[in-house]
Amino acid sequence: MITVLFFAQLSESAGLREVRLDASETQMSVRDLADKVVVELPKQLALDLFDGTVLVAVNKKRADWDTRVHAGDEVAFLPPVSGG
Amino acid sequence: MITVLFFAQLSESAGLREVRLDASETQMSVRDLADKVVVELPKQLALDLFDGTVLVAVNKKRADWDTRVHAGDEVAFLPPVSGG
Amino acid sequence: MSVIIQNQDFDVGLEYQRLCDANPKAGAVVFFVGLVRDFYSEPEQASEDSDSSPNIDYLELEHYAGMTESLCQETITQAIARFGVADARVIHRVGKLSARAQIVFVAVAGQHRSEAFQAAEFIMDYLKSTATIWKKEVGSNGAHWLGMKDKDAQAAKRWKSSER
Amino acid sequence: MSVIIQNQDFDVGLEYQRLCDANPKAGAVVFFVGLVRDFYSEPEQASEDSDSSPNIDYLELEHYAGMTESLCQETITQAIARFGVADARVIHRVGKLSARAQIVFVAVAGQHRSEAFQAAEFIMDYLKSTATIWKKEVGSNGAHWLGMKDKDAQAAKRWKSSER
Repeated sequence: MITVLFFAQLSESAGLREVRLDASETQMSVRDLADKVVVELPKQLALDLFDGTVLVAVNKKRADWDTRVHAGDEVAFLPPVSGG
Repeated sequence: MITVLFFAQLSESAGLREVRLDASETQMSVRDLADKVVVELPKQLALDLFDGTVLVAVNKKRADWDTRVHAGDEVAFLPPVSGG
Repeated sequence: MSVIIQNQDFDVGLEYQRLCDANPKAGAVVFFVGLVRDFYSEPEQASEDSDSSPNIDYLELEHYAGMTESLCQETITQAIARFGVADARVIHRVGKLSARAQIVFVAVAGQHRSEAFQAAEFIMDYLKSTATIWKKEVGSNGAHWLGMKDKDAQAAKRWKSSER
Repeated sequence: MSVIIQNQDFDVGLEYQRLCDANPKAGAVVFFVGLVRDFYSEPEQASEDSDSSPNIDYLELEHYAGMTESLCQETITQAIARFGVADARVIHRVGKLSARAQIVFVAVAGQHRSEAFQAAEFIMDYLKSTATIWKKEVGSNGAHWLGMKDKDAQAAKRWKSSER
């Protein structure tokens, strides 16, 4: 299983903050994962997720859309931050 | 009368913080005043006062060594500051 | 050196005292507090007419627990090394915060003021541009997630171009 | 906007609270506290060997009453105009201050952090280079009046060259 997390605007578009996915494919990138995830979720999520501003983290570390993900990983999609 | 004030190192060299001078000359500059003042005071004061680092104020406003002073004025000699 | 992400408020006087107590050799302490303003921060939500500008009721902040702490820790470590300061601390609140509430506290203690100022600014700039924290403004003109502002991206970038 | 020159200590938490209360629209507060360090600040008085460096017992600060206040007031007024901040305050202690005592407090409140940081640095740089305040270090290596350091003169000068 892979845990997928959405934050801020993305969690509102997805209608949820977290989803778990089967990770049977061993050659999956973050991008492949995102493609799979959006299918079952509201259309707005795909629009927001692929708008070019979203960063990704794998296991709480900055990664990129080509990073390979594996069973047990936690993958987070991060819209532009606004802390401080 | 003109009131002359010394601060910090200058007051230690002068052995006093304040001296009053007769202001009968009407065409006196701060420099003229300083020349008169040092005569009666310890030699160290002249060395410190004319070492090129001392600024002057007349009536609590920045002035320069050529500023004219008059009866009733308060003239202060200010060594390099070190507040903050 | 510490990073705290919490909903709870913080006491600036107390945090200042703690920092001083922990750094008896420091001659300079700089700190920054960010507060919730009661108006929308982006032009689309704000009104043109400033007299009747819509107010926000509260901010809702969320963050990526675990990742935020380690990003802030990294930032602090970098600031200490780069500016040669003695100590730096961050407290960032999350959750629902009403207008005028304190949001963030950054404090730096060091030998000299210039380095302490720079370290505090560096930490704030990085925190704004990299920490996994998001703000939602909720008020009379609706709810709106804030994205990183251009200004903050620029502020963070300047530390990259100026090698010291 | 206020300038206070006093011997009495100040309470940082209280001063922070006062500044916030007086500026309900401010989103950013920056402040600086300068503290008495327990060693000589100039190389002639300090020892080469840092382990056995001579300590100071106390600082003695004197100032030109009346002139200091108006110079600080001018500086604050300039900072507010130049950086567009809402409020700025200075408290500077004089008299006998022992090691670790608080010397100076500068606080700025404004809309944005960058301007608040700059205004606070500007005020500190001007205060160090122009306010009619003098420090004497008194300790195991004797008593010594400090003159303005080159570094502080440089720090003050940079505000002149960078027109904004």
